[in-house]
Amino acid sequence: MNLDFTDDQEALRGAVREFFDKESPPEVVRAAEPLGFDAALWRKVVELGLPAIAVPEDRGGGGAGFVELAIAAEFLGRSLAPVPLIEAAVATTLLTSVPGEATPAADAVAGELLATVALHPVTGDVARLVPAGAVADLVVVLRGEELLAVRGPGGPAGAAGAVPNLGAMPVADRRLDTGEVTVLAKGAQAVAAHRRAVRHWELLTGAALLGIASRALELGIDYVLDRRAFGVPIAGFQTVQHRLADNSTAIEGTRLLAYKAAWAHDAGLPSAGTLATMSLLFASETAFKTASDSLHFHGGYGYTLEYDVQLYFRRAKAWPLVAGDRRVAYARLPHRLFDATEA
Amino acid sequence: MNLDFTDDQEALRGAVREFFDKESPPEVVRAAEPLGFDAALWRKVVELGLPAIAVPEDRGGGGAGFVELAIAAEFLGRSLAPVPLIEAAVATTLLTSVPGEATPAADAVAGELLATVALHPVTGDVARLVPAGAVADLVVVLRGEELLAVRGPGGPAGAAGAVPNLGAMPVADRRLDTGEVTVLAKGAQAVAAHRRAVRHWELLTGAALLGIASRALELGIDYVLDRRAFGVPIAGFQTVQHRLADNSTAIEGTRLLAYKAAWAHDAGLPSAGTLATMSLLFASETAFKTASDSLHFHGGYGYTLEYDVQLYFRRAKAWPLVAGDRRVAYARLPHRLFDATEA
Amino acid sequence: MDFWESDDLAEHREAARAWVEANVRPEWVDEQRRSGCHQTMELHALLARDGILAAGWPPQYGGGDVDPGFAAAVFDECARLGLHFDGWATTVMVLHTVQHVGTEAQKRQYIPAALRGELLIALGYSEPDSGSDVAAAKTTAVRDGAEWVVNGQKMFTSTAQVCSHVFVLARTAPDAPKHKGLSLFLVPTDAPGFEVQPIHTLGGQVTNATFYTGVRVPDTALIGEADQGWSVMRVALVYERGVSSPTSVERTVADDLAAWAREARRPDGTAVLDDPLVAERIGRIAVEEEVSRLLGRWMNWNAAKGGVPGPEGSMRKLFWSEAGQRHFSEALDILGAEGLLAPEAPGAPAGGMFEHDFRNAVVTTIYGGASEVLRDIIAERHLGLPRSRPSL
Amino acid sequence: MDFWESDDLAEHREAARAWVEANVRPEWVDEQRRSGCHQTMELHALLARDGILAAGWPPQYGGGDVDPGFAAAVFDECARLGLHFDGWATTVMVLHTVQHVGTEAQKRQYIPAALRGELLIALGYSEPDSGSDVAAAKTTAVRDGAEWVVNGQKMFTSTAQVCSHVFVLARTAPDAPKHKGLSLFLVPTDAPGFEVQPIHTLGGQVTNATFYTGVRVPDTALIGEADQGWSVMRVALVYERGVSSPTSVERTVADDLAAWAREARRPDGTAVLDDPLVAERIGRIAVEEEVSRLLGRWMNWNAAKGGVPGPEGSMRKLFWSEAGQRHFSEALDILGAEGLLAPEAPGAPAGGMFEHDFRNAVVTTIYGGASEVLRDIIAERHLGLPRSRPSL
Repeated sequence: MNLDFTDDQEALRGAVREFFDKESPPEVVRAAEPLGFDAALWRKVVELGLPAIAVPEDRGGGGAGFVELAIAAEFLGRSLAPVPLIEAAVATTLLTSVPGEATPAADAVAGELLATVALHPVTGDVARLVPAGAVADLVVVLRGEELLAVRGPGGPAGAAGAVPNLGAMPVADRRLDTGEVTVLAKGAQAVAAHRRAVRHWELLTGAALLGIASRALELGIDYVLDRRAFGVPIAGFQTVQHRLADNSTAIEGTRLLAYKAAWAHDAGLPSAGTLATMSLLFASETAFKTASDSLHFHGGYGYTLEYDVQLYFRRAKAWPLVAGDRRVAYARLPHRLFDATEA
Repeated sequence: MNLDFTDDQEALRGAVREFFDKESPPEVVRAAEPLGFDAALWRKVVELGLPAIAVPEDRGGGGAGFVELAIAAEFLGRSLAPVPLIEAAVATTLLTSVPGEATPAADAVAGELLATVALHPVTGDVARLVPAGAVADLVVVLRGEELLAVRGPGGPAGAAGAVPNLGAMPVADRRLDTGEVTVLAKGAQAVAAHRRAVRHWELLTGAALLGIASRALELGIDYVLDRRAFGVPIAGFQTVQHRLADNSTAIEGTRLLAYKAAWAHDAGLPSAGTLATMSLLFASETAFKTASDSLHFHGGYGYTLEYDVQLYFRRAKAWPLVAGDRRVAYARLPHRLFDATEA
Repeated sequence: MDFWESDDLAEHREAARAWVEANVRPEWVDEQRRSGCHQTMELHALLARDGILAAGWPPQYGGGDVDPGFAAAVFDECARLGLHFDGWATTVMVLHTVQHVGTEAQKRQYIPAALRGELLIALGYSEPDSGSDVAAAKTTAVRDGAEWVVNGQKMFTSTAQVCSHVFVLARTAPDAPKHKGLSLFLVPTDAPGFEVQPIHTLGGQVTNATFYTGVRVPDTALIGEADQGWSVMRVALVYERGVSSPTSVERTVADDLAAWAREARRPDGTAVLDDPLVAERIGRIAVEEEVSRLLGRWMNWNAAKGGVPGPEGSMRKLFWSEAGQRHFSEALDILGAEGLLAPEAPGAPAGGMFEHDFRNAVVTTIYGGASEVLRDIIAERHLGLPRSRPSL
Repeated sequence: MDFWESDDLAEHREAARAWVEANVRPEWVDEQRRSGCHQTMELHALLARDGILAAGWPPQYGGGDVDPGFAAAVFDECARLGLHFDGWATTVMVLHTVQHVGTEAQKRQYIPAALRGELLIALGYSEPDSGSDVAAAKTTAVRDGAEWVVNGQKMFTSTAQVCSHVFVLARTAPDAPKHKGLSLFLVPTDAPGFEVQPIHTLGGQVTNATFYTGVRVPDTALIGEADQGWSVMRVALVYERGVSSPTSVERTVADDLAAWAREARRPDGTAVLDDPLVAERIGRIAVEEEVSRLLGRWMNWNAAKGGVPGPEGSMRKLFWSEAGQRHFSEALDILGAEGLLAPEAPGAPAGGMFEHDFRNAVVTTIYGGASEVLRDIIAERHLGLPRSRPSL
């Protein structure tokens, strides 16, 4: 066991953190609302090679792993960066994992094509509420037992009809009948590839929520140290302290679980998929509780759009909920954990 | 609307409270463990006419209603009195509501026969974990579409094989094949009568939990006002105060809901059954949370058997759980509330 | 003991609906949402015209003949449509205060004008540096002959953009202890030196910061005695805890969720409500909403009896707001991705109201007594525990 | 970065099982439950005989050749059977303290004897009037020549009924500030003036009150410097937070519940685990148990690195104990009426262990640092918030 990051990972953490701090301050996040996409920032993220950082070097990627992707996702979450890095990384990994030359994998790796994945299997002609669907060139969709790549209609930047939502996410419905459709895989292989992609999305969204929670806690702490009520700093009230202490504890647990899930993926463990789901679940609870409390401690100011904490509060609730009701995922866990029916 | 008790009800509250305070102090409660039955106290309760207080006068009862029974149940809960008043009242009400001379209703009303009800329908020959089953002369059981009165084997005082349990309740399995069985009702009438009895049990157990919660809160408040830590009374810590304030608020809500359910029963409202279930559910949450917190505020002493708060903690958890997992009841509520499929 | 609910509303429901049908324009709901101002002056004028504002007030102060039950039913019907009356709600609080502590001249000056719809009053308690700790107000009022000169800034002066007055808490004895040097003034919003600046909120409401620069008001603007503002304000607070959500509005999250879940379908075609994981949460919400309602009834019952207000207002506000926040959060969880869709999104469930109400709910545990303040009050005044913080 | 768990246990599992098979008598489990004493001296003697107690300690203090991995695996296998070693756990904490702050003579006096099984040490921190506020201890120790005279009373001196010593926190400088006048002594339980009285608990454990009436101990019983007891004690506290539940034991509530729910049947014949309302809670418990485990690993990892202890011990103890209490409460709910059956009840699910562990769990948020104290520590030391109470 070694819970320290490697020197390379520490260097990446520093670099990614600095990048997002500089390039995605709150003004950039606010300016990108309600769509939740900043094209200029996205170009910079692509130039850094982040979306393909976990793609093997011989496929043109960075040759790193999901621990490195999770690091990028954590700091994306911390700064609420309005770029679909998680979706692009998941889709790029999926495209490069599917055999055959017909795939647009190379374009995705090169950053010339923005791809995403519909999280839920589709029955009709519409993939509903696809994350990054409003800005993606290509959507990977599981329909029946076919894994499809759907291009168009329309390019990035909301042409596909962004749906206004709580989390300022570029989600959109994508039609399968008016786009250009390629079959990537069929049968059990298709289903398994899609499931893997969903697990990757869970893993990275869990890491992003870790970043959201960490920053929301800091905003809360900064505010209560600064503001006074009844003659003392708000930070001096025991009920405030104890909620912050609980949230801080949960955040450390979230961190351990997020990176354990990423490590398990890179180590090829059979438990990796289940750990990804568990990480997303716990990170969701932690991020929402932390952001809610920090917002509440802001008093009336927490309710104003002026303070940044509301940006975190809305996303803490919204980002994971795109994948659906948590309780359903909890209810599936015992079978996955103890019967090993599905990782 | 009139949320005050009538003068008669206030007089009853005073009398019942005084009775249980005097006759069921903690020493009596402790002495009756683990069976949870004090035969001498039971005789006094019967002499007061409490089990039949809601039976019509022309059937030999007290002619009052379920508000009065709920008052008795509240103070029974407050003192943790080791007597099966709730079960006996429910069974007596059921026996007197079933037509025909074959029923042992008169004996139950006169207090010469201790009756109870098996809360869950029975499929085989055993009614499992019947409340008061270890001390009752007669158990009313729903098997299929038959409502049965099962006498014996054995008399009161544990002969039927009390099962040691968390709440010091005289629960026991009762066999149908070795007892004397009478059919009280059949078909829809039987099912409806049993369901009504279960609702009555829920209503009165909710009231008993109100008493448990109220007293557990007092024990917690008394302790934190008395004990000091870090140079101040424990009562001065904000986190302690706030949990007590939340519990106190929930107790007032529990009180309103318990008596609304009892009033709705007496007023013959169709919502009475649903309100009884709702009252039990909310009272269960409140009593357990209140007793847990009060126990926790006792520090290490809360863990010792010496302090009374553990008596309340155990019963707050155990008494309602005899009826089964709360979540199942919550999940049935929407249909009962909004589709009016069953009150 | 009985829990029969007043039949007043039922009795007047039909007439109220007719009044609403004849007078209320549905686009006002959208307008309130668009503007973020939870007070529609056009509607207010009609309510005044037909004596609905004046219902139940004593005739000597402008009260009229309209049945208070009918008036309540009209407000209730409007609220069902989604209309808010936040400016009127605060006005009523202040009018009650004037009635309790004002001079006869003040009662005759302010109450009839308000009931005629000519006067609308926002609350000016909070300041940039004092939220829950209202008594820390720094705004000053200095006597100058027969006038007072007000200087300072107020925060969260909701509906001030359409109000004629702000009820301003100001420090009049700067050297007195914190709670002993405060006074309350009715400051006209057309007075020179008064300014208003919008503050946009998470729930879409637009509240305000209001600025007071050498604003001069006559002595008659002082409500209650000078330096007695803290006790004057607490008269109004009793009403505020009741107003924070109209108890007459019986629309509930459990109802709305059940209605949605009965129609919505899982991919396998079954109704969402048949999923025990959904039904269980709706059931739990229904129980807690019933408790909220009962605590509200208890508060109203005690208020109607007219005795000393007990803990019921604080308890009800605490339980209602904390439970409501949980319920809206759970509602979004139940709805899943669809729950995130804003009212502007086509096809959002219940027109996006769950998403909107979720955002709006965060402020309910702050305004009208933050949950922490309410718990302190319950602990100290109801449970007799020692004071746990410097001052209340 | 890697999360591989140590293979030590797996490597030694087989040998450990063989040892347990050859030496452990299953009736000891019942005996611990019956007597309420969570320390079996017969087993302790065997562990000493085979060098298992001495594993990993330096040879100069009596350490032996037995592989620490094998020793850990033996404790783990015993714990799986349901055996507790509370007396040895506190002894190890004190031995570490002696190793850190004791004189060379003390190390040679106490450590080898303890590793031979001849010495077992209970903790004497809490008093009737001081629980979480340990530093408020009133027990005194007064120097008298080369001896100290101890007078006072301790509460919750668990396993003292079988221990050879109590590690007593006593006030040696009555006029010094609260935290500056304390010292720690190893008081033999066979000293004249020592008495022990059983205290029965909700979890079935029998802990003790211990009384000290003019108990005389030599100067060598003083561990660490006089009046420095507070910092000496905090050395031990670091270990206590780790010991409070052995991280090596991987038996979980989620596993046990799932195992039960897979076999148990609803009246309609379906497995209880197929009920989403049950599976959802077990899933949630599994996630929180994984977090508890990871916080434990993090604590051990930091301890192994040997740096300054951070918040990880407090965080792990806080999360583990609070989550565990919730889990046992939910376990009973899931089991319904059956969950209430005590270990003595025939046919109780899992032999009544859920009911027993539910009762036992209430103390976990008190001992070894009450949750409130841990939150204070995390808030102050980790988050840098101001002290919210008089003193720590």
